[in-house]
Amino acid sequence: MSRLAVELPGLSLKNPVMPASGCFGFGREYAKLYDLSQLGAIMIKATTREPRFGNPTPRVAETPSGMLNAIGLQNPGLEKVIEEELSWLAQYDVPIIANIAGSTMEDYVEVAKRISQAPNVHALELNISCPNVKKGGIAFGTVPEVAAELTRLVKQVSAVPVYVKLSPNVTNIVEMAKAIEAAGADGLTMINTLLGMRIDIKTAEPILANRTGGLSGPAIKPIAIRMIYEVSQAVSIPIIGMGGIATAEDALEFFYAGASAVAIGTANFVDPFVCPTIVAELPALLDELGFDHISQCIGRSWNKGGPTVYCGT
Amino acid sequence: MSRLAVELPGLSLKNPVMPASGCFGFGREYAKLYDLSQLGAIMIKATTREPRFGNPTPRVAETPSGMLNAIGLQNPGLEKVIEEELSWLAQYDVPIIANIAGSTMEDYVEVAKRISQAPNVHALELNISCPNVKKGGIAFGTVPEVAAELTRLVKQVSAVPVYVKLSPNVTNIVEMAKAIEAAGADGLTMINTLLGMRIDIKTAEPILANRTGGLSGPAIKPIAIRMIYEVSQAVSIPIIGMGGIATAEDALEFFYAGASAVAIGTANFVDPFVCPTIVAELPALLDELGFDHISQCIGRSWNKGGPTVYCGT
Amino acid sequence: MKVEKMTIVYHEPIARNIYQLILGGTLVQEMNEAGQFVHVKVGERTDPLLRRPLSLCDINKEASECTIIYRKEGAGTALLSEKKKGEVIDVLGPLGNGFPLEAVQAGQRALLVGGGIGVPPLYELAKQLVKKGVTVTSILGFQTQDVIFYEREFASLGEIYIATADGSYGTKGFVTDVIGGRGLSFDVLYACGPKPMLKALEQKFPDKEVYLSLEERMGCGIGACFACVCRVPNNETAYKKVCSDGPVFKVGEVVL
Amino acid sequence: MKVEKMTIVYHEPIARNIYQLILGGTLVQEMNEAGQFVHVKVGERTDPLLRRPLSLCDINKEASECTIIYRKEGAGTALLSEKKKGEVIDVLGPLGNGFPLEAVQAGQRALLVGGGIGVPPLYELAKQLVKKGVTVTSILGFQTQDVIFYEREFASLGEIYIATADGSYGTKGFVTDVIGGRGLSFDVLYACGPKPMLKALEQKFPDKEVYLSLEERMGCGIGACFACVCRVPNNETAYKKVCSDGPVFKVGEVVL
Ligand SMILES: Cc1cc2nc3c(=O)[nH]c(=O)nc-3n(C[C@H](O)[C@H](O)[C@H](O)COP(=O)(O)OP(=O)(O)OC[C@H]3O[C@@H](n4cnc5c(N)ncnc54)[C@H](O)[C@@H]3O)c2cc1C
Ligand SMILES: Cc1cc2nc3c(=O)[nH]c(=O)nc-3n(C[C@H](O)[C@H](O)[C@H](O)COP(=O)(O)OP(=O)(O)OC[C@H]3O[C@@H](n4cnc5c(N)ncnc54)[C@H](O)[C@@H]3O)c2cc1C
Ligand SMILES: Cc1cc2nc3c(=O)[nH]c(=O)nc-3n(C[C@H](O)[C@H](O)[C@H](O)COP(=O)(O)O)c2cc1C
Ligand SMILES: Cc1cc2nc3c(=O)[nH]c(=O)nc-3n(C[C@H](O)[C@H](O)[C@H](O)COP(=O)(O)O)c2cc1C
Ligand code: FES
Ligand code: FES
Repeated sequence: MSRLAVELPGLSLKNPVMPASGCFGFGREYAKLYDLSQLGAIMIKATTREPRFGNPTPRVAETPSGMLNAIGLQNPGLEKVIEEELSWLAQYDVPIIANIAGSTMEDYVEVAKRISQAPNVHALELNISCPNVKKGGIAFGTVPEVAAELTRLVKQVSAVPVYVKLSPNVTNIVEMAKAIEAAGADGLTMINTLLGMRIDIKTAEPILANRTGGLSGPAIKPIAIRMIYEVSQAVSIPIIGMGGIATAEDALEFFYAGASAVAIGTANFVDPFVCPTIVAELPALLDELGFDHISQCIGRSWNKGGPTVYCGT
Repeated sequence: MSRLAVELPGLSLKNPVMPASGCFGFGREYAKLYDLSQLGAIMIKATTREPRFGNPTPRVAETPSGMLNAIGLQNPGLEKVIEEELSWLAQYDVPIIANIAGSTMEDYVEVAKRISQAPNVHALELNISCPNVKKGGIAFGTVPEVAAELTRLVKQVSAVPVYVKLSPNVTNIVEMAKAIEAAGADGLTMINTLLGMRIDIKTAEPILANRTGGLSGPAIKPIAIRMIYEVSQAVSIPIIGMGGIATAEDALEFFYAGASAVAIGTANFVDPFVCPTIVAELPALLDELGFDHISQCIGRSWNKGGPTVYCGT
Repeated sequence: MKVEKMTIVYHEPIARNIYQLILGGTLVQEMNEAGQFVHVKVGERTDPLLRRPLSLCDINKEASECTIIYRKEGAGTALLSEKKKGEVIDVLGPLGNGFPLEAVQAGQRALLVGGGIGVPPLYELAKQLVKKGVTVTSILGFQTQDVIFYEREFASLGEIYIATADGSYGTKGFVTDVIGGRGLSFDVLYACGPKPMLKALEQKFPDKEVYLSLEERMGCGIGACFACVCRVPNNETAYKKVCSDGPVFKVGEVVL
Repeated sequence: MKVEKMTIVYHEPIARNIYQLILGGTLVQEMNEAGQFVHVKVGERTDPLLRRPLSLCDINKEASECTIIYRKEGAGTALLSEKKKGEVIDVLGPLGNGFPLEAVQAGQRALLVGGGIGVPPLYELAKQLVKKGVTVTSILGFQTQDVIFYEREFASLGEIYIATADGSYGTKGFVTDVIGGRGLSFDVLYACGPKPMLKALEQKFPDKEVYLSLEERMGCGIGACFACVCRVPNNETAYKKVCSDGPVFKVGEVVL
């Protein structure tokens, strides 16, 4: 078995590297640049029950080593995603993780039920933490009981394992993670963006039309690492880590912290080939550091004994 | 009156620019580079009842556009700070804001009582949010009732106005700010550092001996801006803003967000002259943008009507 | 669409804060349409993080060189302006859909209307139109005299009018004042510039064939992130992406 | 201590991943002690953010030039290594307290022990000692043959021994093996290098006059941030700062 293969609930990944939701659309654009089958998986753009236009523009602003976005969950809606996007993606040998969002619990349940039946959807990712949606969004991601309840409801209807995406905008991320684990989640993905803002010097107006937006990119990497380090020691479900990864070394830092796979968001905008590049560079990095298999790195910063969470063998 | 002068509780500032606590020691080093009387104020290093050695080294690690620190409140203790540092600082025409910390409420009360009587201490800054101290520290900064209680106790004994320094590591910063305002705080300072971590690729060990540390520098600026924007609209006490400021433009962004003065931390390490440079550059920036007085910028991103919080006239 | 490290062949200021940058590389062979753009990485590390979208101003396939003209504006273009001849720059492109040449026939008359830093893509367009046998009239608007560029280049391809907002050169006022004042007629109008200018043209010529190139803040530049969308008339959820459906749209196709 | 934009006069690799950088500027006139360092800004913007501490290897007041020798290690030194002759670098310095010359008299014998990238400051020290009339013996340890530098330069100032960890050049082993093997005697020992080397020297010469230059991760570099402290023996709260009290300490002054 390949030294990069990892086995997570619902996901037999040939490698642990995947694009993060919202930063890769439904793959069509990147498919013009490389074969998507090279990816461990694809986290598709957040899908909601109905089509959404999202927020007014400007929707992005640059920050030191990061960016703010307030896309506002723009997507073509559940039906079109299943019929046009997922069926198109089926031509690639790559499992899809469907990121789903909504304004009410019923929205999530409805989307989960339907989308989890698509043949190439191998897992769901509950986006309970989008900072750019006014209604409801915040409570789902910041109140443990609410997040747990949502997890339970979605688990009941989902045909595939359910991962819950944690918001970093909380006082106690471990408490959130434990509540979600107890509610039956199969895995966690973390972190989503941090709520931030930029103001235009000339106009004194926020640069984003939505005023605030989600901070992503290398700037947030140390926060993601810390949170994964804490959560991975407190739960026994696996974590897909993200937040500022741009190189194979960055990815390794996430494995050390306790992630069992990694996702790459913002870096796709800087280097559209970043995902396959990291896949290609990881083996040499493992060689250099004397590891046979990526699973030996998982949680190594707190457990030298080797893989304790999930491994690929 | 100077176009940069601002009037805050206890602080008649000739300009609204000051070094942030912990990034300027007690001023001795920077005094070799420039006249400290140029500064609006000085926030001195956190002072505790007893001398503290702090954490083992390494205590700092670099991150993209930021740094982590885990100094651990090293300081010579209340007595020495009063006798040696504050009395030395008295030669400069600059008000001191004494940053105080402790492990128990009694610690804070004791330090507040004593240090607030030093003639050049014009205000206290309660450091309730240091992420690098194991005992107690976290609850002070994350539980509104605890923060409020501490504020009340310190207010009772302090001879000067009390500012409370908010931690960004919370779900709801507005709730914290309101609880602290209700408890009688005269002002807020924000933000302290975000809890983060870095792991060494070669050793798989955290780079900081303390494992986690506080993230500061330009990377956190959009988070600080967002929090000040939210809090300044929810409270009526003034805010001294900080978090990643490195230029006059950065400072202005903080005023627009709702700060009435700004503090500069990490940037002192990059450019030791950054504080006087920003003081010198602000008037030209005001000219360029057509403002007569810095107070016209305060809160301008949410209130075009002009100064609503505090102004210098 | 590829990523290539292109080499700086020439890089000099040509007006106040306006730089001409000539890049060499095989990527030029993929560049065809006037109005397409490249997405340029200006920083070596993560600050500034994002690429900068810049239009192709001149495509020279024989020399395998392309020209970009940009204004030093914020942090990214300031860094870019310090790069020296011989250095390499990471370029993603060519991106987007340019101005449709097929909208106008040989012998017909095209009006090219550019505002400020919207002027550059019109130069490649003018060249291609002239080559096709189209009569080109260019109307270029600038703030002041000292930021005018490429007057001679456009003049060599057809009639040219210049307007400056402060009247320091040419007609005082906006490009629309020139069109109105001169009563210029045309078969097709192509424009690139600030949104108020595009809106004015949209209103002025409701029945004409008009193509507008839009600007929007971008993330990916290739259609994946939904940063740069604009609305489609009379539809609540439909959208077009400036980066991959545009940046050039037929007037009325999207809401300005 | 000042901040100055110094000009790169020379910048070339002199061994595998080892670069020699010569900077020109008036700041050189303030540089006096071997063992002092400068704090160098390597990035143009905020990534990398912090300055890098680098020792003075050679101070040439007449030419107003100083030499730094550094190893390309992480992101910051990698960026530094790409800077070209003629470019300017933002330098804060000189910082810290260097090796005390007054610890040794003319006619006495000084042993200079350097490990890897700890070697550079010993060169300026050797020059100053020789000028004072002190007999200098240098023992330089490196990992492998291909990272050795400045052998000739040290040789011109006195006896020199080289050790390599892999035995590819000179004595196989560590600098302490050389001192032991050769039974070298001295009045004062000055050392700079990795902590295990310094600890070995501390243990080996409990009764000798030994000065050690330490390394620690730094924030400010000037004594303000408490990043770089080390403990003082037999005291729970006392400390010294490597940047401003050191980097050179008398053995026993601080806990290694
Ligand atoms: C399709 C397209 C083609 C363009 N062609 C040209 C050209 O040929 N010449 C030229 O000078 N300019 C052109 N621009 C505008 C140019 O992209 C911006 O001026 C530039 O990105 C500003 O970057 P900065 O580093 O100077 O400013 P900063 O303020 O540092 O930029 C911060 C962020 O905002 C974005 N941004 C700021 N202003 C704009 C803007 N007007 N449009 C889009 N993004 C912006 C930047 O790309 C960056 O992500 C074009 C824009 C688009 C969308
Ligand atoms: C007083 C002093 C003098 C020095 N003199 C020299 C010299 O003459 N030649 C030379 O090659 N090196 C010297 N060093 C070590 C040099 O500072 C580091 O190798 C360098 O900072 C590493 O930066 P980087 O960008 O390559 O690595 P990165 O890993 O990108 O650095 C990240 C951060 O860690 C810090 N850091 C990493 N390694 C070290 C280290 N060993 N010591 C201190 N900080 C470190 C960096 O300064 C930076 O803040 C000296 C260190 C000190 C403290
Ligand atoms: C433009 C953009 C759009 C995003 N859209 C989504 C989304 O639809 N659903 C979601 O769960 N996360 C979304 N995210 C968050 C990312 O998936 C990721 O969690 C975050 O950006 C941190 O990773 P990064 O620093 O690698 O980008 C988005 C991020 C960006 C930058
Ligand atoms: C090295 C270091 C030490 C600090 N020590 C203190 C401290 O003692 N008390 C305190 O309230 N804040 C302390 N801080 C936090 C700063 O005062 C400031 O709130 C934070 O760094 C954000 O501002 P900046 O990004 O400008 O550095 C420290 C920060 C740094 C980097
Ligand atoms: S910039 Fe990403 S979709 Fe247009
Ligand atoms: S590096 Fe700041 S005190 Fe030494």
